[in-house]
Amino acid sequence: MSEFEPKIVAFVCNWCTYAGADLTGTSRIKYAPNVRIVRFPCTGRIDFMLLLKAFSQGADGIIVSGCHPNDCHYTSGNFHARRRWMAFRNLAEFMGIEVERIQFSWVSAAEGAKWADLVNSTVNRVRELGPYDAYRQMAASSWQ
Amino acid sequence: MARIGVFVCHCGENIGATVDCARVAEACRKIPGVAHSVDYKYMCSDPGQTLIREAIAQNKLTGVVVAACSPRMHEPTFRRVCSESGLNPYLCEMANLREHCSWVHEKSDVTTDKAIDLVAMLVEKVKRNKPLHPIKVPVTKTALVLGGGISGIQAALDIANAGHKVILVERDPSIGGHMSQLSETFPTLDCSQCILTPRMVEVAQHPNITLYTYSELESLDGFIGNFKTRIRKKARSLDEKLCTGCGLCTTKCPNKKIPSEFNTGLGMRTAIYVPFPQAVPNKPVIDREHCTYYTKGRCRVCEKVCPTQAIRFDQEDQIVEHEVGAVVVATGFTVKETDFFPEYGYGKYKDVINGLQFERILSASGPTLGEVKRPSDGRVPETVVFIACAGSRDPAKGIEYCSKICCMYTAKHAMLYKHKVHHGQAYVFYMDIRAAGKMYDEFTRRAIEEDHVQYIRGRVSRIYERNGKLIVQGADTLLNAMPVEIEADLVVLATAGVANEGAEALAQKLHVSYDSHKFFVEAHPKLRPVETNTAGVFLAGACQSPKDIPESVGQASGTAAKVAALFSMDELTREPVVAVVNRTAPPLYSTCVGCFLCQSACPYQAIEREEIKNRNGQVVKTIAKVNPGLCQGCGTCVAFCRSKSIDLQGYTHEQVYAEVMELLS
Amino acid sequence: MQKRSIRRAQINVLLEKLLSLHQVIYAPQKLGNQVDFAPLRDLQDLTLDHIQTVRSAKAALFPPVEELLRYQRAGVETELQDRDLTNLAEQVLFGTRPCDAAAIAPLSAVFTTDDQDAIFARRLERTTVISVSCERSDGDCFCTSVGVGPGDSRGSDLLLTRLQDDEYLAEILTAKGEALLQLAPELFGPEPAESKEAHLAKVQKRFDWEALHDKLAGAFDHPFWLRTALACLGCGACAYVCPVCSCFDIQDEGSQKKGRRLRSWDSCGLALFTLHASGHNPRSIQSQRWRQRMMHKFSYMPDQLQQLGCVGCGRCSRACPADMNLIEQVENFLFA
Amino acid sequence: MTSFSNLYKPYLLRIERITEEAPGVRTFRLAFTDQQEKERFHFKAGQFGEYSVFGEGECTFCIASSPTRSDYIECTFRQMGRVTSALMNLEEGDTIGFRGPYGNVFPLEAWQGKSLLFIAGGIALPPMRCVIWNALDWRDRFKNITILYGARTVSDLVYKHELQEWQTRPDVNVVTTVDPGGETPDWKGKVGFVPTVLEKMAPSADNTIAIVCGPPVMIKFTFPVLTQLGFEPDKIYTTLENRMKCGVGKCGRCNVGKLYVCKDGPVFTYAQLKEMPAEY
Amino acid sequence: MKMGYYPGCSISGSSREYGESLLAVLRALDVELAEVEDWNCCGASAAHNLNHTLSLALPARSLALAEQQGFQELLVPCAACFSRLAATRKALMADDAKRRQIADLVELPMKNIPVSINLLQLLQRVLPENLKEKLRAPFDYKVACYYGCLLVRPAEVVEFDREEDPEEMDRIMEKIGAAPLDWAFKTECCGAGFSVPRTDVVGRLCARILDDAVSRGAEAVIVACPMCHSNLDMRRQASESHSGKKYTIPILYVTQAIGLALGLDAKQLGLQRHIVPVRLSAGKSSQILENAPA
Amino acid sequence: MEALQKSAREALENHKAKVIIGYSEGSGGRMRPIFVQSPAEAEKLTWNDRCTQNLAVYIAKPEVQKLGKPALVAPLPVLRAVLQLASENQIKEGDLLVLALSDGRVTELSQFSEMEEFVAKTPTHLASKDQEAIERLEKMTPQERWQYWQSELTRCFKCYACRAACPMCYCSRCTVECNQPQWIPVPAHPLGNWEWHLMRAMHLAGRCVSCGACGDACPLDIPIHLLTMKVEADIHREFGSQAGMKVQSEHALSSFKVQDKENFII
Repeated sequence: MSEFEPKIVAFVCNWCTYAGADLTGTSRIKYAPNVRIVRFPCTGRIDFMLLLKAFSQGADGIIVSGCHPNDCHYTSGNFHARRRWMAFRNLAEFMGIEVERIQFSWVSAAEGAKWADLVNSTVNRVRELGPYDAYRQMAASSWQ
Repeated sequence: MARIGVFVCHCGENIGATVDCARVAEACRKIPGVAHSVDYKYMCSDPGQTLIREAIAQNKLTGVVVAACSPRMHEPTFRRVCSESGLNPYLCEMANLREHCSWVHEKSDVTTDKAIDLVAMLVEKVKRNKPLHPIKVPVTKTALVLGGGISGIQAALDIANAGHKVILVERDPSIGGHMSQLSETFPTLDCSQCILTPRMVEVAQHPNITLYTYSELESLDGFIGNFKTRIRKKARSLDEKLCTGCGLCTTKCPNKKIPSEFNTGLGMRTAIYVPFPQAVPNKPVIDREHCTYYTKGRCRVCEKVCPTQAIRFDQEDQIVEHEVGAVVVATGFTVKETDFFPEYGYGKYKDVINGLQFERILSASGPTLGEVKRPSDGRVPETVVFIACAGSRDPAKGIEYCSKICCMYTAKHAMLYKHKVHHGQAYVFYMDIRAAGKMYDEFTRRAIEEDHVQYIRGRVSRIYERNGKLIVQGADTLLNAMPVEIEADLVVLATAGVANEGAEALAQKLHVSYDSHKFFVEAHPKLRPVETNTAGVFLAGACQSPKDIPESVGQASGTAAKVAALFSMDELTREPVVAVVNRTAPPLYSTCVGCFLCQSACPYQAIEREEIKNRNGQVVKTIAKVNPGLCQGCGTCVAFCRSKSIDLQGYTHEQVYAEVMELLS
Repeated sequence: MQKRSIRRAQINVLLEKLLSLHQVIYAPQKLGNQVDFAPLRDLQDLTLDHIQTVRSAKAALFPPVEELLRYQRAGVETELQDRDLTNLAEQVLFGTRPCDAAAIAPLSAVFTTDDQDAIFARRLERTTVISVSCERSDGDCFCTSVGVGPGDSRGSDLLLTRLQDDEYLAEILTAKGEALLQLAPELFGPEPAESKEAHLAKVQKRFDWEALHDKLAGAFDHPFWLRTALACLGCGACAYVCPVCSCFDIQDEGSQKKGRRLRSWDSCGLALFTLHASGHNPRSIQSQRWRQRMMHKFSYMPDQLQQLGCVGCGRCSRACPADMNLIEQVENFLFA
Repeated sequence: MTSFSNLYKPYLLRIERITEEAPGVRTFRLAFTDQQEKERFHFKAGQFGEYSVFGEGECTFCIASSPTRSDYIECTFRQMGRVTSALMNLEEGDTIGFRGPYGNVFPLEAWQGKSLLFIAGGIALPPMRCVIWNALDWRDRFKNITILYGARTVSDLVYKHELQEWQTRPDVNVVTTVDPGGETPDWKGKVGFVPTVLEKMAPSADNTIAIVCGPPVMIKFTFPVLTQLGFEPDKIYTTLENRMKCGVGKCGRCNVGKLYVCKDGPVFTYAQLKEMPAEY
Repeated sequence: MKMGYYPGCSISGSSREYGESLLAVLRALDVELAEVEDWNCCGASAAHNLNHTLSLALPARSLALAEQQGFQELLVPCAACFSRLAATRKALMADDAKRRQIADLVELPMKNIPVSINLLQLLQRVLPENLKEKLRAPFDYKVACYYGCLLVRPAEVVEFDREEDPEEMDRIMEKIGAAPLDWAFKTECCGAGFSVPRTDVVGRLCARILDDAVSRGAEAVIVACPMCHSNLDMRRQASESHSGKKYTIPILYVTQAIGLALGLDAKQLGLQRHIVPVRLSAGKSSQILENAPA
Repeated sequence: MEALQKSAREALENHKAKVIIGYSEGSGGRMRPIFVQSPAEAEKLTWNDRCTQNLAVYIAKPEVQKLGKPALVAPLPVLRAVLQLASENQIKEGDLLVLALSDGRVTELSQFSEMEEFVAKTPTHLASKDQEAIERLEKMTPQERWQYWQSELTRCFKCYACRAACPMCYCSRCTVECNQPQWIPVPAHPLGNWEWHLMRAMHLAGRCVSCGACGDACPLDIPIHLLTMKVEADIHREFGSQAGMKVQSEHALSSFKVQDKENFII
């Protein structure tokens, strides 16, 4: 298990979290290299199907992050996203998806350190949870 | 297969020292569809740019990925390079190898692997990019300014002086705002009204300014350069053209006991009234809530005495419509009202007042004609306690922020009091003295050192009345939290500056965001402080957060400059990152089923209804249509649409799907 | 062909033996409130006390998802990997009803007429069918109306018919059946004296399929279709439970770099089935699609493949969420 | 390896040349990557194939090149759905999959000694181009050859170079037309819908075979004109394009009545069509 | 459905009169209570300073029992208990993980934790608006309503009345004919935490409270907290020795004042248990008494 | 029953509707939708507990639309489906008549406002067996739930009867039919089934009227209705809104409140 390095996909909005992650860089704060950022204009744009796709493709953990409430560049995209996540998370949990592998977060453009913490804590948690074999097996069994 | 060019930048040592750029370039060369892949020391330098230009031409590239720094830094640079080489700029994407990789990880194979992933992801995205073209919209060169306080006045005058039309809307019967209520202004102690009234008159007389007082915004639709606004002109019950402002009606009105808003309830006014003598316009309104004719059906004294027969009891509210290209929001603030400090007895004890009330008491035009008398019995207070931060910086009260102006005006209050009541004692309870500003610290120092105002660093826990005195209990934190008890005659609370009631509703009408305190939010706290996230709507003054006069005026002029810059163009170009509803061949025409659930999800009202007609002109279905002028490209509708009928240019389903699939393949 | 007898317990022994030889046995088992075919793991799960399974056994020959080939790409070169059919397991369909066995012929006709579908043919080759005659039927059964019977032996390699208690008549019908016998001859007893007829379910003949076939020939534009298909919801339930329906879709799965080409079940009842890329749909409304199903089974297939596309198992009627009962539809049509 | 051959396994063909025909319309010239397969491969005019972009799926088009030119096959397609969009992204040198040839043929041998009248609209010229080139390569076997081709606009006309080439040939009569409003200032062809132009042309039906290909509306209005001009229904040929998956009569979706377009078609005479239900 | 009742330790011990008067008054008002079976100490005053988990677990166990026993609301008359129970509910409902952790600890499921209400909240609900007309004898005294620190604080937990200047007890007193005074020490601390170790501190704090009440003419101080009561009543001597003054003003529980107004027997209300004698009886001004229906 | 037949007959006789879409006794103890076009046929209409199909599904069907203005026999879920469809601009006021069923009474409703009133005063709780099933699942460990749904959904053969039976699944192109990109694998393999059902439940979030017709339609008895019901119940609890109650209502997922729960977001 110690060699297991989780694959984490981060779906982030352009205006807050992406910029926050930029700040992490400019501040030279180090974090785990397991994460790959996919940039969206807004958390409102993040389709829940993409989360499913990420798991089916072998992601072990997912970060979804955008602007804090009231900070949305588009005024309310994050509020809509929040409701969508809420419904999605409950449903996923009801279907037995390991929702602790999905970390929703607000990281502002000023929270470079928070972004590093978020990545590290997610990586650590997912590392403890181990690879998401259950989901991967389902996907693989479809490939007989 | 597409022909994608990959350009890996070392950014000197910034990327190169951590990521093996040559390996990244080599790995990318093997990706199907990559026709060209190189690394270079400084891609953004002139030779670097030339490298890209030449590669586009030689390899007939259909897309470009520049793997360098954050796209927030150089995306415009490289898109321009592509554009200059004849490649549509939107066929260029940037992989963020610096901020998201080299700067945050140690040098290792893993880091280089990550860099390869980041580029590969964007290669897949860019393969699916489509050429996009900036959207052009015309500009109506008229500005709407909401609020006739000093900020609104300044913005209106600046814009009007730049040669553009301005529509200035003020909710109250007169422009002037809070500044007209003030006595003297810090740190110069010059008379507030003396410097304001000339500006007010200038507004009234300016040929480019149309002034609507006693009016409110009804609605705002449209988008930058092309707003449509409806303004409600509340009935003044008066024909403004006929009224000469002689004031006879106001002197004859029998209903004289109405608390004056201008005098913060410390003085009285009549039912037909001009809020203050220097009002612009200097024409009265009838306060229908209190007018005997409206409440009881008889009186009409004003009508009888009016020499020009200007009274119109049957006048109704009027809606006027205007097309404007920009909106300046300068609706100001208010101070926290009574019932907020039960422990201070504010609202219970007449002699516990707020700072604005004390301004009126100090003002020569105020209810006491500038003599300091306390409201309860008219006695000159011998001991006055000023409490700064009354509500501000107090998370328990829900107001975490610093109201910013209180330190200065409290110092001014104490100083002016001492100037008028030489033997009086003034105490100021404060948390910190925030006097950052030109001549500000010197000013407070003067209050302490020259006028001997007693500053006590500490909070007041309770005020209660005993034997006609107000017992102020507090602690002096500089004396080891020693309890302090002062018997005061008057207590002045520097209550928090808060957003206007109705600010939320107004923000919703304007489609601008507001913070948890209902102050309007600027587009960027540092770099775009006067813009909002709704293009074409700008902010000035205290509607954004409490501000003093110089700051408000400065921001108003800044806003005016933004508006003038906008109006300097006949047409606007906008990023084509907008949502589009798909169209398919008949008989479907579009996969949109017209449920319009996207409409309420859109923060910009950009989703309209479109009727699709067949060849015979019959409407066969109604589908959603995105107005590209309004759409800001957040994509909330896109993720929301069940049938995937809306897509966001620049972040299409195919693009983001391909990114995710590539990332994990 | 020879007739023998076998006891219920010995049937289990035979199945155990087949399992020990790594044969896959598809057999009816209880799943919740339903009885359905599934690979047999434990003989205790086996059930024969049912009228009809929810699904037919066709999945064993024509699986819902079937890989056709794999591809891989490097640069501009593509490499194709053909489906390896050598490792297809030997399998046994056990407990199929005579109607299910009879469905193998029309299914084969589709897949092997003219161009032979290799995967299907190979599966069929490796399949042994042990059917069990029907002792009971219900109102949805109509095998006799389409020329099949509750004790019909067509399509089976071995047909079991319960005579009394736990004694079964075993009809060995083909070489594969013979091989079964040879696998464990000791399990089989001598031919019983009694014939099976008295023990078969009585299935009333509800219509004459030839009359139906003839009437359909000129009925393409009959108003009947519009009227009777009102309730049809346009799902694929009837087709997916049907032992004969064999329409399929071909889809690629994976990226352009690597993946596989799959065949999966499809149904003429679904609107997309015939939709052109241009947006034009030759069968744009549900009644046309319902007509297609009827026509295909009772008109086109007999004409083109000399096989009736229906064996009267009644599954479609049982599965339909809108109770589009096939017998009633046929009867109404014949009457219309 | 199994003795059965996989019906669904495509040949691999390399894109040798890409020609931009019209907005969203391209022609690929394809060559076999395997020499043996190339030698075994034969087709006749009118047949079609299943072209694949691996990972995206298959798509059906007629073979647009003539069987008389056997070094390659060509296909012309318009970007419509998933596979055609993927095809659109391919470059010369890429490989694609191809299954075929499938379906019946235009009976060119049986037409020997007759005149041929080709009538095509829009993107339906490609299925006919195969026959035209075949006929032109066997020019001496036929009498008059007339081509009437129309498109919505000038830019929508496909095979612009070949149209020019045919126009310059003395042994072919080529008439091109565009829909009203679709013409450009320098357009030298006719303006009007195909059936209308046909009516005005009034070609002789005497010993002539008409081959009609086009969108359903065009076909619908062209058949009556031809009938009026004296063409017998069994002298009018067309080709149908229903949605297909397998191409070999198994997947069950391209049928028109009891006939499968993939096996019994795609070439049908007007006489046959009159007997078939309108399911195309 | 009966309302759940969590008496807490004080009411079972040092403040028996509070419990007695409460039950008597509620009985008279037809409010039925059902004591939560097997409740335990809420851990007030000590636990939350020592062990955060314990400070949640102690109240949580009683709350979980109440949930299990089918209660949706709990009356918690002791202000300290109330504060702990309400705060625990708030903490656990906002944090699913914490709730699961504590549920595991107390070995009881927790899903919809019952809401705790204090006595004022209950009275606000059950005292009829026209109570005055129904009184046997109005409690016609000038009273100082003393809320203490915990009854309405912290605001985000209690979500009831005004934190700094509460009013509900005053309104209740008006309903029974009393004249609540405007005074300055409604929510000043009585020093509950020092009740035992530092009576001198208690004396100093209580003396200020009594001083202000008496100087404004109060005839009684009304409380709704066992801690407040014991400090103001039991530690009277300490107060007097601090200020050097003599105070005779009695300290009454809200329920005792209401009970008197309703005409309940003084003994039933436990008035005899006070250290400072209560020499009050309702119905000083007899007009209302005479007009009231029997 | 008689009241229903009488109302239907009158609606046809008075030309208030051209066709009554109702339930009739079908084959094998099953209920069957019936399209009554003449008063005489009204006697075939019936109503009992087995009528679980949601007839609102037929409103959008072209063949049914051709018959003229329909009157829908509507137990509560059907009525709610009508209101939800109206709120999603799929039905216009006056397009249809509703014969609402409740406590054995039949109420004719033609205005949306009447329907809203009717719905408002009728309790909308889930059937106890569904409620219990959801609670049973909620009590399971995540692993058990995963296993449960894996074994249930793996059986799905993607006949789409659930979609066809759902009045809210009226999209002319379902996401499962989108192939650019191919969001959901077409074949009925475990992943394809899983994504399909999860996606469907999400797309019904805030829109599901909890009629259970999808589960009833499933030929394989997979309790997929529990998914949409669970999502809907959560939405009702968290956001206070319920589908199919009002025509002018904000859809739960395209509206928001600033104070919405976010304890799962850090």
